[in-house]
Amino acid sequence: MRLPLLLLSTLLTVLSCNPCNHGALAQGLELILPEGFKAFDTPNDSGETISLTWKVSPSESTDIDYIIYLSPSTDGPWQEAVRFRSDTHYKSDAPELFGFRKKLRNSHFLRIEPRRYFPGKENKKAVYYFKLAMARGEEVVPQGEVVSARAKGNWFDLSKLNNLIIMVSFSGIVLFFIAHARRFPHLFVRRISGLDAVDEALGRATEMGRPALFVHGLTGMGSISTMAAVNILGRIARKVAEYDTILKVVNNDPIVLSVSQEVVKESYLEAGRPDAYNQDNVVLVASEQFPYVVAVGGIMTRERTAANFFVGFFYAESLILAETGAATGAIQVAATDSYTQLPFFITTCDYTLMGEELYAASAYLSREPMLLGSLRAQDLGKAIIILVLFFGTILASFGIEFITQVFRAF
Amino acid sequence: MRKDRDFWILVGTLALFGAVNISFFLVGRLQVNWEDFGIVLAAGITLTMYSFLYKDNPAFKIAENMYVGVALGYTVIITWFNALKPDLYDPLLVPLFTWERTPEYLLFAPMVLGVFMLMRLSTRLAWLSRWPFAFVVGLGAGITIPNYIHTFVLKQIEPSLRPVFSGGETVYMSINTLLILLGVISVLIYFFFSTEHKGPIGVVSKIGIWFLMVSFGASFGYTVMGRMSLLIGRTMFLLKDWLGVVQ
Amino acid sequence: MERLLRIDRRIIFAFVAVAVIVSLLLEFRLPVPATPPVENIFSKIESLPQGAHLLLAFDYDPSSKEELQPMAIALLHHCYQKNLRVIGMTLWPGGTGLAEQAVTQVASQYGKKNGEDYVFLGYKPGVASLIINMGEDLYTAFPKDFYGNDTSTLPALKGVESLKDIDYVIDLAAGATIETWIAFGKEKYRFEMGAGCTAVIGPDLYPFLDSRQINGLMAGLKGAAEYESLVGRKAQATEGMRPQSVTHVLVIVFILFSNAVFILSGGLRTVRRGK
Amino acid sequence: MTFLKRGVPLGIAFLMGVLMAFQYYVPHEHSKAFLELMTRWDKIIAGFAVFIGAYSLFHLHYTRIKRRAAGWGYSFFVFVGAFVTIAFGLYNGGEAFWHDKKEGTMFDWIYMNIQVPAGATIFSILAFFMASAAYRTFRARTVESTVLLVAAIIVMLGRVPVGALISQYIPVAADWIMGVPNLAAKRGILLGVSLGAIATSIKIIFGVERQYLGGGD
Repeated sequence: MRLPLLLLSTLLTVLSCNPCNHGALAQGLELILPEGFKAFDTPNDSGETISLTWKVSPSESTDIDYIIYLSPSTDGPWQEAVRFRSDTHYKSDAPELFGFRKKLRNSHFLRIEPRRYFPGKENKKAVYYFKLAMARGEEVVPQGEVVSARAKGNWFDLSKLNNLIIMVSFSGIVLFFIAHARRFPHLFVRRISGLDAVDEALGRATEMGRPALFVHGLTGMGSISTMAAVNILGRIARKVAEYDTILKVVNNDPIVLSVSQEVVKESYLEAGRPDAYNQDNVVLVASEQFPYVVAVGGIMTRERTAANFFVGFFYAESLILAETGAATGAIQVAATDSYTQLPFFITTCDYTLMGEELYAASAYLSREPMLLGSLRAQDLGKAIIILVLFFGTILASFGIEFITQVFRAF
Repeated sequence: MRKDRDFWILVGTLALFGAVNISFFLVGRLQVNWEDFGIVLAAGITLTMYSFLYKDNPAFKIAENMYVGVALGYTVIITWFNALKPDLYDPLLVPLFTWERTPEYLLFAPMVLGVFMLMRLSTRLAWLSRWPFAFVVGLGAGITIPNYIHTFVLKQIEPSLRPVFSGGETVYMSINTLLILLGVISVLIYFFFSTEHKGPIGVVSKIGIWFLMVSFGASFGYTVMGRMSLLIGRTMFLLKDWLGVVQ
Repeated sequence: MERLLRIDRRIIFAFVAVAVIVSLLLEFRLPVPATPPVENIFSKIESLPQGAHLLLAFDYDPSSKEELQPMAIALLHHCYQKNLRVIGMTLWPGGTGLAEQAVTQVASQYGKKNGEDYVFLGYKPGVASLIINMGEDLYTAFPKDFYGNDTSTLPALKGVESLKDIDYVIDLAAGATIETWIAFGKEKYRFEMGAGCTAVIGPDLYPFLDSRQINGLMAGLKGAAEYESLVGRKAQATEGMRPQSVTHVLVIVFILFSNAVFILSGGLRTVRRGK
Repeated sequence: MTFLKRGVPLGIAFLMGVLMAFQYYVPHEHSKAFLELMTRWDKIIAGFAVFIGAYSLFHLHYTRIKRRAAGWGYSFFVFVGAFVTIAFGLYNGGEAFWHDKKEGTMFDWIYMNIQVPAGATIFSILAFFMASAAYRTFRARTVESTVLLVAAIIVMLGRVPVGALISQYIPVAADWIMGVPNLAAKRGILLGVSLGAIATSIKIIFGVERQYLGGGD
């Protein structure tokens, strides 16, 4: 290994004495050597790599390779770092550094992590020296120039600029709409047809003189789904108090229990029927999944509830709950953001609020600025995504890749 | 009368289960050791769980509650041996008292925050637990924003921002690319709450529902598949490891 | 006619039980051809050189054991056959014992040594934070392996400083961990990633397959069976395809039959009127 | 006091959120070292959360027993299961818990022979309910649920060997459903859900969303 290196370095010294070696025909091999060999710290990184670039040479072909030599000092010892086919590794492979211009195919680009080649000696400030050579099989023709660079850490990753702009502007949008909703609490939210189904179901329960049942999901008070469920529960309880039917509420968590009791009580109060409120109708029936299923199923069959509402985040128990309810002939409305359970609610319930409709319904009912504002901000985000997708695809199909490039993530 | 019948069913099942196992031990299909005793216990628990299918019963409830307890106990112990011990006790607390090597003082901060978190269990100092929660939640929120924008927004719209037809694809592929684009846009419009779903928006959101329904159908099919696989696995355990009727 | 729809559900339960047991007892062969998403994982592992590092995350617990354990075992057989260095870990505390069992039992069949040919790191909490920590420095994330050995001394981890040096990561998931691994691991530290998951979440992962954020996907016992057939080692998952086929047909027959009865007996009209 | 109870946590959340969000754009090694340290701390703190979980479960069952809620007797078995497991875990096969975990102890035996079969079985019960719901409840009531059921049937057939035996087009159709309409809808859902998660994170950082503080002042 030492001998070829020695030979090579002598050869290099000989060649570098020759002022007209650039683009000259080298001995033995008829190769036009590339020009513009440069080394520089790779931008956008933590200081691990150095980038090398050089112009394409006319004599590149599939059987010609490039070799990069690396050394910690100007005069060697040189070490072969990389060897690769001469028609690979272009600047265009790294759009995060050079952009998307067409002429980038005219230059080669290689990113190299010099410290890897000197394990143990990890001097972060070290300057490294590079040399370039062309090779066909065993024959190696050095290009001659020695370039150097030091890898250093960068303070901003320009390739993530689009991400940063999106983050800052979306944050602005969210905060703006929340502030906006504080001033204008009647921000428009489209009619959620599932809420009409709720009224219909309650109406039927009243007609039949049988109770309605509200089933919470299994998550605690910390989850958005449960908070939305509580908002919807408030609305149902008020209607129930107006219609003068009985509402049973079941759940599995002590905090959700006390919040639900509070909400139902308040709704009865608002409807002017505080006397009709009975705390025993809001109960924690079981703490574990299957006992919960059994207890809720028991209530459905025993009390023959006429309307069942499943609201919140459900797991595998959803199927058994909704099936038992359907078997008793109740009208069922589900609202959940657990997408894996939605298919079962859709096929067993009369109406299902899917995913984000749950949040929208909750915002619509509670009129809380935080919910309304963020709903509106997310809508704006969706609208932007829709426009980008639509126009981006059309333009890309006609060969204009501007939008594609702007939204490209690295 | 009914109570009586259930009681005899229980006794009968237990007797049968006992008899099968005793005969297995007698004929030597099962050895008297912890491993084979474990198989009997596991089979017993599996069957107890399935007894729920006949009817909700005390044995099932006991088994489920016990399972919840064991799972919790296992999590606590594993968290100690795998997380708290190697991450905190060994590098910080042990060296602090033995001085065999220098303690990693930087670990004081998470330890203090961790102890603060446990203050949630006290009534007077519960507010201290808000500090570590704020740390965890704030950190989570901070790493979520840019990484989600990158991974779930930019990287997800990238495949759709391709030319629909640039010559390389077949017509079939181009149609699919267009359908995917239509699906994504229409589903996004379905979950758009700032305008009434009327006119062209209404039509597109209707298309969105159809896409959603087909995708829920796919989830439905896969869920049936998954649940059946679980049942098959357990049945295999009973037939193979316990009864030994399948090889 | 409508009485047919109101039969005791226990009769249906019995149908299912009989279908599963009988199809397990009867031996008949069914072909399990591999689909491209599963094949991609197989060929990626095939392409890795000896001694390459493969990280296998067992992010599930006993409730998904019957789907994911066969998958893990089939994968491990392939890895050990190819002499890859397997690094096992889990984000779910309940999965630790199952993961350890899978890693060590399959290893012993190939005479692989713990610490030299494979490592089991065990469980750590933190999920996203843990993944980022591993991406920055594997040894501060896991100072010790599951057995209490100092990870920095383990020969099996030689050449690995962080997730960047892992040649292939496979996450076997029963929850949302694949998304987490993609967002905080794969996209941040640029490694190749494949995934296996329970059937329930399988359809949710197709967007990531399309965006090449995972290069392959095995969903449910079917995915495991396909992998078994690729490795050429038919085991539990392949056996399970017989009852799987039979129960699917049974469920479909149930749906078609009951809907036919429902429509014939005028159920549709009642529903429409009820609306 | 309000400052300590409210101001400090809101400040911590804001500071952590902003630092971690902007850290993403700074590739410098100091920034990376900061990221590593913070995630390492977070991982350790997360380890303490298991005790909170344990406490709330115990508290729940303790309250059930105390109040003699329906079926309170079964709550004892949660304690039995947990204490036996924890006791064997701490005993660690005679080596005590401050040593490394021993393998093949009674603790592992309990896991393998109680937790694994119980956990694996409990969701397999759903297989039966799935079949019974297929028979008794899954109805093509509306056009939408008809589409859902038809897609489900094609996928169910296409994913098992039997499908290919019936018709070679069934697996192809199933693949198409998975790879085109399913993919599109799931991507739409994913985009929406991600925007929601990002918006929630922003609200947490700016102290608009304070659910994590728990109740009280």
